[in-house]
Amino acid sequence: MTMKKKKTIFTAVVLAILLAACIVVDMTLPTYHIAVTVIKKATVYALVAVSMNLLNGFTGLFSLGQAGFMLLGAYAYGVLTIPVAKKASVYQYFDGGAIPFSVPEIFAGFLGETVGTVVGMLFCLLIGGLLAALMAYLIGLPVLRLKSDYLAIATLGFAEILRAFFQWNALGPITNGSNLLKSYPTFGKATPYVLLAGLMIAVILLLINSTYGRAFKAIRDDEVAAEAMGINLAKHKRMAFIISSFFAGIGGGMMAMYMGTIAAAPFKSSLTYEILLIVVIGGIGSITGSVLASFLYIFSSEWLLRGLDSGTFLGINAPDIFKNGFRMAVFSVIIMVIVLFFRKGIMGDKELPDLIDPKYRRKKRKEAAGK
Amino acid sequence: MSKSVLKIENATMQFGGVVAVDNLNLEINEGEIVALIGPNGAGKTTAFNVTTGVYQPTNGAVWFCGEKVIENHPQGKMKKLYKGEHDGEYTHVLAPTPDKITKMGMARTFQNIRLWKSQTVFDNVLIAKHCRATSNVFSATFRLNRKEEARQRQEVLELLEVVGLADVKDELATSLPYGKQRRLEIARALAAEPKLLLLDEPAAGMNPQETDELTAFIGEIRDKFHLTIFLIEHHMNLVMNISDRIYVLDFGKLIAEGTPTEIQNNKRVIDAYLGVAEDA
Amino acid sequence: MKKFFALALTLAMTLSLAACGAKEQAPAASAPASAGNKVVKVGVYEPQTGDNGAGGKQEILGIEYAHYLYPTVEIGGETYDVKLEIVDNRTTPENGPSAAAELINRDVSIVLGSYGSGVSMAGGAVFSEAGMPALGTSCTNPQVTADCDVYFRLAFLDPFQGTVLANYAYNELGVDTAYTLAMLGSDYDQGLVYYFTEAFKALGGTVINEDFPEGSANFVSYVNNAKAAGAGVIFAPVSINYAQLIVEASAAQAYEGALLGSDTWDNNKVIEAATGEDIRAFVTTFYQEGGAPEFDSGIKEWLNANPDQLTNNGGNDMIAAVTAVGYDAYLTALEALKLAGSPDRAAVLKAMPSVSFEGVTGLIEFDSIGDAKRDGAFIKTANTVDGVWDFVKIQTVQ
Amino acid sequence: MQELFPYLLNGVSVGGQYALIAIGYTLVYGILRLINFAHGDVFMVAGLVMVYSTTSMPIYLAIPLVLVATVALGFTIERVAYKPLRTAPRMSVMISAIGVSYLIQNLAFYITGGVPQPVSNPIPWISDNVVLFGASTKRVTLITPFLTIFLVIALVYLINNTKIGMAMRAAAKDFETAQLMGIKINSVISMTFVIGSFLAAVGSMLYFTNYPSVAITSGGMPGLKAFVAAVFGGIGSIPGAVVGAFIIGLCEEIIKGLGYTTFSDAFTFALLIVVLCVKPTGLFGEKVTDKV
Repeated sequence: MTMKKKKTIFTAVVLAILLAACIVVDMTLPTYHIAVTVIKKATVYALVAVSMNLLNGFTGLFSLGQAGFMLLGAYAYGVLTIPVAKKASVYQYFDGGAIPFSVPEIFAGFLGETVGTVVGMLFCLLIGGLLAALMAYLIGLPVLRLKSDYLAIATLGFAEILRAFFQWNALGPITNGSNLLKSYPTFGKATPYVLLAGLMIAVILLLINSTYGRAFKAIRDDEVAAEAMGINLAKHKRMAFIISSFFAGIGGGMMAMYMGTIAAAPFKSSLTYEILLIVVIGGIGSITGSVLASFLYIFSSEWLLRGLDSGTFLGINAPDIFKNGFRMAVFSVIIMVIVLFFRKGIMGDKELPDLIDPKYRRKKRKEAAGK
Repeated sequence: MSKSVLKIENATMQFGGVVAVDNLNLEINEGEIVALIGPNGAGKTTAFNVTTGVYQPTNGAVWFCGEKVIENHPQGKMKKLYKGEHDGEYTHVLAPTPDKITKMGMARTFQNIRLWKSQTVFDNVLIAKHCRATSNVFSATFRLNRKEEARQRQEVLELLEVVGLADVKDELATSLPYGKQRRLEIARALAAEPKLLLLDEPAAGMNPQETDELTAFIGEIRDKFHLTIFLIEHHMNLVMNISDRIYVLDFGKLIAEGTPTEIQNNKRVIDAYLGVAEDA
Repeated sequence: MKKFFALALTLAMTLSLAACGAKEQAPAASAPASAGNKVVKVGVYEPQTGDNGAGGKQEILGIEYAHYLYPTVEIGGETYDVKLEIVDNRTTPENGPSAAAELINRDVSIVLGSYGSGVSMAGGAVFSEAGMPALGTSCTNPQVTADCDVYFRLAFLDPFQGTVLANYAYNELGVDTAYTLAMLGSDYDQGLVYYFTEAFKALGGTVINEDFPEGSANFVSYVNNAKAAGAGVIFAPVSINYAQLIVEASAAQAYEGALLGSDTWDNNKVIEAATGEDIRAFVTTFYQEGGAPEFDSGIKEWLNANPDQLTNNGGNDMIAAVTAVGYDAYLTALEALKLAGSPDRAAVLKAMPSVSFEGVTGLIEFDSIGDAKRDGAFIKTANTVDGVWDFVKIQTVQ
Repeated sequence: MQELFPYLLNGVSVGGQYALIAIGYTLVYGILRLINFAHGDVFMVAGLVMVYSTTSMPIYLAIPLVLVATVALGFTIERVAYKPLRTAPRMSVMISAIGVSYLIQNLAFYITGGVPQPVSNPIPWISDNVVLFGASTKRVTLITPFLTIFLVIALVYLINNTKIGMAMRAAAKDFETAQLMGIKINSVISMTFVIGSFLAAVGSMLYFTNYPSVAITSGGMPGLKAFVAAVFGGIGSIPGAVVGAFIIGLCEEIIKGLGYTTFSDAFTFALLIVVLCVKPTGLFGEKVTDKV
């Protein structure tokens, strides 16, 4: 019991320190500072990576549709929150669009300007999540019967179809066709992102440790045994798919907030691959790993390693080698090294509290000795 | 004592042109331990799979506790290919998935151990309790089901105590020795709270001492949990010691049925096991 | 933890290997560091990679050439060395915000760019938060400046360009059916097509609009569709890569009508694809070689002096209009810095509207929205024999 | 008919190009049960090699170089990224495939500077224009289907009549048993990658002669579509992949011709999902059942 208590305290302390650091960053740095940008982007990626991990890591369903669900969330958020006054300019080719209201403004009408807008924004995020969940339900009916790699390719295909629909000019009055959605309200500071994503991740964590989460893991470990032990495969797979998509949808909405503009183009399969590789780096089956890997990945790619692309890195000036694309080349080499030689990723299947657990340390030493 | 728990009625399982189980009829009554034996490839595991819903029989029905739970008749291509008997007697299709069968009160183990490898002993058993949980995904996620969860955990602890795995409850299931893994699989099946327990070669790979222990164990749990047990086994010691009745399968067909003594003296059974010389 | 170290080690090794391979290069020759001077930084927000990478690089060349000619600026009586901070926005809007934030992080006084509208809009939001003045180069979508107080622009706008092309097609080429082709998801393409269609229909013509998905390579059926529709002109305001492929496909299918392109087409890769083929192509653009002979000869000499620069320009010393725009952008920025009297970005932002400057692409003055006042566009046609763009006329719209 | 003809001509040609890529997918999947996500990128690299080699050496050296380089790349990918994971779960191998695809694209990005590379010296003769029944097209369009069929026949002959072909069939039927029977499984797998890459290289040269610009993402779409073709025809079946590829090529061009250009890519994926749900074994595929 004391171990459990220790773990709880350890986790609480770490999380509190992180949150405090984030608040300090917000108070001392302007919103356009690269540190704030990195935190915002990394938090969004963390949420999506965790949602993908729920499906791929904990339920063993290899789905590559994450970008599609993010797209839905992002569009739902953008379409519903653009201020009425800005509609004419955003939907310049579509006569101001087909949706004559803005949800945050409606909420602002009876909750007051600040509170109402924030509530409206959160509400629209939720709608985005629900829309993604609904779509997951519909897609899941036929697709979830497929086996591993077929499922992957079918979900990938679905995301591509969705993208074509959102760029279709006939839907322009809602989606603005190929043109950007913009001018919608966003959170400038990093703390709201951290709190929001943290909350969502906490919910996913609770789910994973509940009886349903255990059933998901049973399906991952052995489908046949799980079914024989009374776990309804179709129902539980669908449930995992819908829940994962819901959070991917919310992640998409937050991504829209972070980017400030929405287009369908960024939500390509390459985005899904990027998230998948983050999950792999962090460790398939570890929430902490996914979060950690998101921050590492975004921090290095957006900030730390930028020098690799622009001539100078660590004081070495070599424009012939440190030119465009070197950063990503180095990155993909690292990823391949992880995929091939460190298959468990940073965290394996451990979580934050396990780091102080002597049991895991012992095991590790044993493993090392075994080698 | 005479209440029927499981009744397999005219079940035929045909894969393409191969008849794996041919017109199988058997009945198991409450509290019995019944064994299904036969040479390798006789169709024993297939019969299990038909009973538990893994395969849908080509023709025939399965009754559980007086209710018809599985029924099928040849359809599509099978109509022409069907080689079994009782064609046309069954007209309905009733094909529940294995999880539904388990919820009705049948739980099984596997010939080749299928534990959840990344889970601890405790969690392996706890997961099997999932099918008895009444909470929905929301109440479970937000811990509104605390009472149920606590009760289930308590039950699992007690169960592990009974099967003698309490001391290793936090070990990974795969780190257990072979015999204990077998035991854990039985414990997991018990956690699903079955009326009928199906054991697929529970003693496979065990030495005589372990087999004896298992024999005693099976008897124990039958009494303790008021179970009916249906098992497949090759260890004749175990079968003869604990079975109330035995069914013998060869080439998919039932060739004998009776008490252990009757079976031991049945000529067809001996022939099936030892082979018959063509010109004898 | 051990894995962590292993990872770090791998990273370090990769880097050090790379470093060993690299020859230590002398700092770029174009920055004569007169040690005592203060430094003012000018940010360059351009795509160097992705679909617009080629165009972005040409624009950067213009900026670099201008910087080579004018490496210092007089601000408030003091001489400052100008330092260019170039960041790649990778063509796509999702990479815009972080590239923009990176520029602000490097504390530049003004930002130049970008080639492409979508990414400019994405960056605009960040610049606006930081109060960073931005000078759009060849982004032509009206929304870049419309909703953004800090964005100014040198290029003409899509409504103007679309109308110019529609007029040219209808009146000068005598075509009454037009076929438009735009990439799905590119608001530059779609915007131009929209304005072209409006104008062409207003003139009494018919227009067939079609889109192609990103990453398409096979344009044969699109050209066949245009042929089947009896279109006398294919209007495809697409990025350079697709322009090449459309030129190729039209040639292969022996399309007899004219190809109509926007400012993106004014590129030597496109003319290369057209050379030796039996096609007709017309483009609108900002600048025509020969418009400022001194600039022409100077930049050609500069380009030829360095093989890398030549490669970035597409392999020869032909001057793209965007290069001229880049050149003007840099000089406009210096003008704004002088006017502001301080490298402080707020001061520069305040000075921007009052800039008046005669550049190689014409007089540069901003209207109330922040767009340069432009009333004419250059129309050029592809000379498929010599492989150059020939000047046709300057088209204006009332 | 006169109006339809150019679309059909183009569709058959596109189908031929897809077929050459699809065979690579289907062969590898048949043996390793792995979707080789990197195959499309191998195809793209072949295009890049062609761009660089044709500008720096005579054509009779450039073409063999493209073939050799592509085959070497396919072989290396298998040895480095898939072989070490032979006993790993399927998801790991697939992730490795995605990782390789990511790596190739990023390396290509680094080398090309992220800018699409035009094919400025296309292979002569086949890139010339010809007129057939009033429809103008490049000669390569006409050659592609015939070359494809010829190569497929050669491949089928190889698989049915040679020792290595027999080994490949055995490995596809039952990986483990084939291994037990003394078949050198690693050389069989390498061989499938070599054949797949060789055909992809040929397909690549035809494709990029027709559409002369190579971007780092150029392999993505043709790769995915070829994969869909392989699934459509029944994955593991060579004739299936070829028939599937021709059907998809034709459908795609006809859909463009009908004016649904927005959905020309989406259609392929919709077809994929429908096929997977209705008949996952495709046109010619065999049913595989899992054993409990």
